[in-house]
Amino acid sequence: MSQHDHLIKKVDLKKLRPYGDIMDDGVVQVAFTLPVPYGPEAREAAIQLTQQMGLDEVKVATMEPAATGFAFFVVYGKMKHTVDYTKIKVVKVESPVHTMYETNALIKEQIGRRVVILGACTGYDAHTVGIDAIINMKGFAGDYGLERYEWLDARNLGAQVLNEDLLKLAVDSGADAILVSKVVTQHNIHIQDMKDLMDKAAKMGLRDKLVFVAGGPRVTHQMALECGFDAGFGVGTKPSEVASYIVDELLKRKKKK
Amino acid sequence: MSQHDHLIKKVDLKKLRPYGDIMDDGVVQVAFTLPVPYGPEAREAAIQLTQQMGLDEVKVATMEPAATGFAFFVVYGKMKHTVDYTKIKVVKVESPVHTMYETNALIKEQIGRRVVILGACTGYDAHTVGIDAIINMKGFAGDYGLERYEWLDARNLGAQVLNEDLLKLAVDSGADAILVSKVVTQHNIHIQDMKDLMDKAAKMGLRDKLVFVAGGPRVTHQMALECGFDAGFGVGTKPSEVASYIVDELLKRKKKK
Amino acid sequence: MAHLELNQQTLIECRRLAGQIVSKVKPVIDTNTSVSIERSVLRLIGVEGSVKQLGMDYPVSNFIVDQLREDRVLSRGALFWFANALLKTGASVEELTEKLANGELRLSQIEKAGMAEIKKTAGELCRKALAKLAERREERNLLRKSLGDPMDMTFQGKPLVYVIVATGNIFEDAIQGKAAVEAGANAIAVIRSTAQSLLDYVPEGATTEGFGGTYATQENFRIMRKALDEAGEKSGRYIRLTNYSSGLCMSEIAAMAAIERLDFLLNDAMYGILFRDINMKRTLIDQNFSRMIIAYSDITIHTGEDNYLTTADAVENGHQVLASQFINERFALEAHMKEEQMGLGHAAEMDPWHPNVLLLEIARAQMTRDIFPKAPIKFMPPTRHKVGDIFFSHLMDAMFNFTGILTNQGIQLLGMPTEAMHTPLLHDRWMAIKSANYIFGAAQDLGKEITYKKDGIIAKHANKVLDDTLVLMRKIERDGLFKAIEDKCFANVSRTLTGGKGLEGVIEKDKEYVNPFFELL
Amino acid sequence: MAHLELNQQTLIECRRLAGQIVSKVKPVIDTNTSVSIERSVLRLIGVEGSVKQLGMDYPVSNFIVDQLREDRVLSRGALFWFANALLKTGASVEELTEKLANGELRLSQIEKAGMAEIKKTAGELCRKALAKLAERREERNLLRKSLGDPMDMTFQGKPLVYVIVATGNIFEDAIQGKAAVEAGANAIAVIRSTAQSLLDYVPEGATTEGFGGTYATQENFRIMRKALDEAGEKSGRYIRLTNYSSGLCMSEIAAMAAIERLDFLLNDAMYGILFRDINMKRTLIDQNFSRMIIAYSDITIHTGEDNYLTTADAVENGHQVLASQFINERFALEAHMKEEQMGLGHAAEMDPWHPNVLLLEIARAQMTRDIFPKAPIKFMPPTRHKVGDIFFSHLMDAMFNFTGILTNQGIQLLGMPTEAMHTPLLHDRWMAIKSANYIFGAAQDLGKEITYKKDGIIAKHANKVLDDTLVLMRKIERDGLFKAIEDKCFANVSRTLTGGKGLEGVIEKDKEYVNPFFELL
Ligand code: B12
Ligand code: B12
Ligand SMILES: Cc1ncc(COP(=O)(O)O)c(C=O)c1O
Ligand SMILES: Cc1ncc(COP(=O)(O)O)c(C=O)c1O
Repeated sequence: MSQHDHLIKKVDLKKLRPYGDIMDDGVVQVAFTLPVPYGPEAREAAIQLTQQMGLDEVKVATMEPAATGFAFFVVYGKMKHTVDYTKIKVVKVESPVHTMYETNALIKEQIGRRVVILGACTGYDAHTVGIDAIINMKGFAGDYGLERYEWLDARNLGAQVLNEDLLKLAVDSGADAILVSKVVTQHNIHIQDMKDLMDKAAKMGLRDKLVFVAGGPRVTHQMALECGFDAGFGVGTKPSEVASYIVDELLKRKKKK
Repeated sequence: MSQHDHLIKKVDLKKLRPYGDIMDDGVVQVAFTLPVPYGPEAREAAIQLTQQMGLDEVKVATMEPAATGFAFFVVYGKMKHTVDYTKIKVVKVESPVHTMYETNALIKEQIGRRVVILGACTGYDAHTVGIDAIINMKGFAGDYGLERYEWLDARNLGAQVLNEDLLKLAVDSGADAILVSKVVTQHNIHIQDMKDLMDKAAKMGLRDKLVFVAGGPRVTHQMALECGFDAGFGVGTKPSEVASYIVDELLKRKKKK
Repeated sequence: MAHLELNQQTLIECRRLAGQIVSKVKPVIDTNTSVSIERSVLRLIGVEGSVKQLGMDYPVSNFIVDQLREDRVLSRGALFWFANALLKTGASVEELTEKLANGELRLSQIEKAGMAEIKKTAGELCRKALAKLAERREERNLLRKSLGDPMDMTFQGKPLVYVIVATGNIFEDAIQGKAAVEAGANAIAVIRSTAQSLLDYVPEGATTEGFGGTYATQENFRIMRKALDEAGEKSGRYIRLTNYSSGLCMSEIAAMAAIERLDFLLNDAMYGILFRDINMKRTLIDQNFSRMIIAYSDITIHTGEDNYLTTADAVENGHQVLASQFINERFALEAHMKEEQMGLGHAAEMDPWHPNVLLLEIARAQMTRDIFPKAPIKFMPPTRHKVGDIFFSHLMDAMFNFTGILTNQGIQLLGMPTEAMHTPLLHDRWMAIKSANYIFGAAQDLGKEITYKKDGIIAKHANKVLDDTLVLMRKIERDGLFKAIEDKCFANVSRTLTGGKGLEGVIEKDKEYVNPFFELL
Repeated sequence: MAHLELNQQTLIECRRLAGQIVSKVKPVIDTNTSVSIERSVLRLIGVEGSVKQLGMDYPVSNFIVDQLREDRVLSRGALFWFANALLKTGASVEELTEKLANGELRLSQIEKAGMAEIKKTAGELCRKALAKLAERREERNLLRKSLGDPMDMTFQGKPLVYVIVATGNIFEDAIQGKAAVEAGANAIAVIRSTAQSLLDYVPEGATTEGFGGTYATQENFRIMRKALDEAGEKSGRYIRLTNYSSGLCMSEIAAMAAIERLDFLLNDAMYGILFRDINMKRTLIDQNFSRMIIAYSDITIHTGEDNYLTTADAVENGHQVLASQFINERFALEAHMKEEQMGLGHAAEMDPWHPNVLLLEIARAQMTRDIFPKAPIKFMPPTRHKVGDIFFSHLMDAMFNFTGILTNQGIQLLGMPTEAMHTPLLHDRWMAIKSANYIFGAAQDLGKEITYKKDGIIAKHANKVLDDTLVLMRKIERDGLFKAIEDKCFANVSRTLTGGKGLEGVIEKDKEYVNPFFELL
């Protein structure tokens, strides 16, 4: 298509904008409910709000009487804002992902003993499926869980484990790493619980003795760091990623000493 | 529930905000595609753009690899912006809606002759279903079309009628009102066509001799006024609303004279 | 209607095994009571209100039962002591409650009357209590008749449209419940706040803060009941209200629900054990009493087998669900419930990308329908495999709705597009109901139009689940229910007989234990 | 597979009537040619390029045919004059084209050779042209074999996933077409810009602006073909490209498509008449020649009966669609097409709120499948009843996808959630494909699992449509096709024999008319 190159509009990464069906058209879909009755005034309020969001050429795809006194809107518009994609720096877990065999070999050769890992779903959170997926034998998406690793001693404590109990157990079992799963996020309860664990760990002098890893569908690495953890994993995490990270981090710490 | 009144949060119309599941929580759903590869940087770009839209507590519900080089996002956030609902004034078609019998009676008594109406889908627009719904006998949603009105002489010219032809026909037939349907809106072709009609009408000295009514799924009264029409009708319009408006407008003009 | 040809012998055998399994644990149920049962008894006879304790409103019923336990006399039953006190003080129930609450009296300290007298008074109290419950039950029947009952249609028509509210704030719940009714919902559940089930008391008063749900309190029940009655009046149909008779307060919530005319209760013989790590004995004892109240009050229960498919793969583990349904059915019969009251739970929780997944879901749904023909059946939506792509999630719910109408399920809890994100927003629920309205209408009579191939994928899957169930039931019967639970027979979760919360709240009944409800209900 | 029991006698009678209907208008087709046919002929033999006219690039083929018409000699056929000029000037096709374009020569002015010679040269030109077309056809066959052809699965497996792109900009179309292939699409249509069908010439070059679609130009065909070949290579399957052989340039677009190896063409014997107000005669003449090219090139057509259901209610007017399909089938056979090339069109356009609408849609879809067992059948999505609620719209498409897989449709054009708003955004298409992938997988073998009740709602609706069709076909046969169209027999639209655009482009063939393609194709 080279003879046409001048006709093809390329993405401007310095001024990145949403793509609808033409480069840089900025098309965005928005939906929300307003607590006012369905009608032309509600429609106008929806348009004005959408405009305030920085959308141009606002089109109300639909206004629906969701209930007496509530109007639901689907709106399309073209975003004026842009973001400089070239300037975006994201902190991410940087360790390479090893296979189970590689991770086992690394531990065997460079640590020489089984690495002890405790996992739990803390606070009142009873969503164990995520932590089970990481730890239990069966694993997740075809990737074996940590229990399957010969050179890991991974223990799944299940749900509703209190932070203090978890830390006590970690001390007792001489754990190298703690895995915390947080799924319920209402009122940011996950963040509170995560920070509380790290406060308690600090008080017990455990902060740097253990690798602290958090996970859950709304957990990001960034946010885990902000809560004082060493790493965070989100949606779709595979056990091998977690194992790789823990071992790499342990080796890094070992070298530092 | 009166003893609980103090516990119930009422809507603040001066600072109206979207409603998710608690009054004033401001929850908004946004979806768009960014023309960059799926990955943490794209995710961050999406978050930053959403924040620029004035959303707080941004949560990326999903990032999907829509294609190589394209990431699709569904994001939730809480809108900071508000709108003063008490200040919203919308221009709307204000005429009361009469039944077919009432409209017929009004014409019979106060005009005394059949009112001639021409309808067409103009330009290259071939979407006749809308104008058919308004004019043809059968009507729309159980409401009879204008052809059915004894005291209206409504003629449906169909699709792809050129503006000049429409105006010429209007003169020839001594029409009282012109109904224009615009459905295709790409590149705002509907607005161009509508303005062009009114320019031509003005040149022919017809502007005030006829009632000009526009309609279509993206037509609003406001926008029709801006194009120089007398009224505009959108999604779900019923024939009786249009008939009522035309007759009321004709009577108003009659009184003015 | 399309039906599956299922091996009737296997069904009979499964039910026989369920009878055996339940009768083996029946002694535990019969010889024990629990703090929850005793508190329920007090609530039923009219002990209301709260005391201040640790800075919060603590229910008087808890306060009284705690004292009896402290004084190590609870084994005779709260009613023994309460009836005795009434006899000896001549006070009314209200007066006595007042005096107990402010510390003027303490039940175990009051001089004892004769057993016959006590039993007589206790019996009277119970009969009066039941008369009140019967009144609420009849009130429901009247309203069902006067307004029209969407459930009457369930067996010929469409599944009952059922949604949850979970704002944490009962007043918003009321608003959203009403909104849902306008959109077409016929039943509303107020989801409980996370971990309320682990509280050994029921909070008091109207509440406006919760995590992932709203506290179940008697005042909240009232507020919501009133809101839904209003909505029902307006919409011209009887609207059902749901809460949770589950967790450590299983039986008292049944009592409160009966008093406040709730219609549906989540109530399962094993859910608390498996999913809240509540002690086995405690759960089995409580479920029995709660179900007796439920039976009397004509409440429909929803069992929790759907949850198994969130921790155990749904394609592989249909038999866990069915086995549990047979056991739940049996426990319910023991508590005098009618089959018509059994909203046995199951769910469409298979991986959406599994080949022919709709056929497998149809198989499971249809077999559930055919095996429990009189039970309303509660059909739960996809949740486990829901992801943040709300558009895709909405489709999964559409296919779930389709399965529901095709196989004639009774009560359809609608899935939400934002299941993987948050408890439903007002418009999430609105669009979910619109989906059900559309699909239930579009495919209304499809189930009557088709027949399934005899040896097809659907028939094979159903028969496989049934065969697997028989194997599982045999194991459970052989090892006993307690051991079976330890061996992860349900939901792939293991619990032990002495583990879990609330065992300390189980008390062996004295031979002088008094609780006429057991005879009257 | 589930099938419907349809009255075979009625089907035979309908097809007999279709034969009669078509043979009555055949004389019009046989005795006339059109400017479009003549331009196609020139394009096929290699007349390429454009001249500047009125400030734009005007195709040389148009320029030449315009001249011949001006000179009132077109009735002998462009090939007569062109072959003659080649003979007399000794120039190559390219050289002659060049000279005609720059005005050095004018065909009608050139001395005439003998008829036999002219016919011979013309015949050679045509044979060479056809050899080129055959090459492209074989190229397709090779690619289908080497890459794998999703269409081979159509009759056992899933409907072909088919989507549109319509950005107006061919380069964005290419990007989005490739994106769609990655998501799972197997065929891509580039929708044309509004009203291109009313242009009596085909624009030239790569285009980047359009209204509601992208101009169909030969260069655009090439760009898109290349993009999809690349995408096919990457994804390991042959990807089909669609455009529109419809409107005033019906036959030359067929020629261009054959040359650029397009795979699907929208092509209908009556669509232009009904929906673009193109003259009846013109349309019938053009469709015949275009289909001869199509037949030869092994292109699959898509007929436009789906459109009828946008103007005529779909619940009531299934018979209009079926009658038209019979007529389209007959016209196609006359043009030497095989049944396997006939993507007869229909659509799921019923009001989603009509009771049991899914049953009625299944009835129509299944009967279409059963009546045309060898035809791939093009199944179009809901559009007319689509509204701005994109979430609901997405559900309508889900049920449409379900109907498609259940009834084993051949080519499934996916519906878009934003149908009521705009031509599809990249992610609209992505989620539509995800929906089809999901539902086609989830319900893949459902059609094989069930049978329809003999006298059920589905069977009754199908038979009603069939009976109505017979009545309609009888009327059309009695009154003739032209009168039938005037009487709104299709799509509730009325057109007259002499009305509509393009009649001036119809020319009665001279007895010396030369066009060997008519014999060779
Ligand atoms: C299954 C489920 C349940 C089951 C849990 C069974 C069990 N034993 O786990 C049951 C039915 C018991 C349940 C109950 C409740 N649930 Co729930 N539940 C879900 C559901 C449907 C799926 C969660 C799941 O299993 N996902 C699958 C796993 C594999 O994914 P994952 O957890 O994200 O894990 C992956 C990654 O995040 C990561 N990961 C996770 N943890 C960790 C840890 C580490 C260290 C690492 C490295 C990685 C990692 O790796 C995993 C694999 O890739 C979600 C909705 C949804 N679809 O997400 C609601 C959901 C989480 N529940 C919710 C709620 C509100 C509840 C209740 C409070 C409802 C109620 N009031 O009764 C109760 C309370 C339970 C409690 N006390 O916590 C809400 C939470 C809302 C919010 N954002 O706060 C959700 C989102 C549903 C909703 N829309 O309302 N639930
Ligand atoms: C049916 C249809 C067609 C039919 C039209 C048949 C016919 N004779 O009308 C066919 C198949 C031919 C067609 C073709 C095309 N269509 Co079309 N079509 C539609 C469709 C599916 C429905 C429109 C409709 O009939 N709605 C039902 C009527 C009753 O609603 P309505 O028009 O809104 O009318 C109501 C009100 O608006 C109002 N009203 C309307 N007019 C008037 C006038 C007056 C005076 C008053 C008072 C009121 C009034 O009253 C009516 C009753 O309440 C829409 C998608 C959709 N669901 O909206 C696309 C759509 C309008 N089409 C579209 C396109 C792009 C095309 C094509 C250009 C595609 C192509 N490249 O081939 C062609 C070009 C046609 C042309 N030259 O204009 C786009 C337009 C995009 C845009 N916003 O610009 C849409 C939105 C589809 C899409 N998502 O791409 N189309
Ligand atoms: C039987 C049963 N009880 C209770 C619950 C809810 O949990 P909780 O008791 O913790 O509120 C569920 C949830 O699905 C359930 O199925
Ligand atoms: C047969 C046929 N031709 C053409 C079209 C498209 O219209 P146009 O020819 O105006 O591009 C359609 C649209 O659906 C169609 O079905």
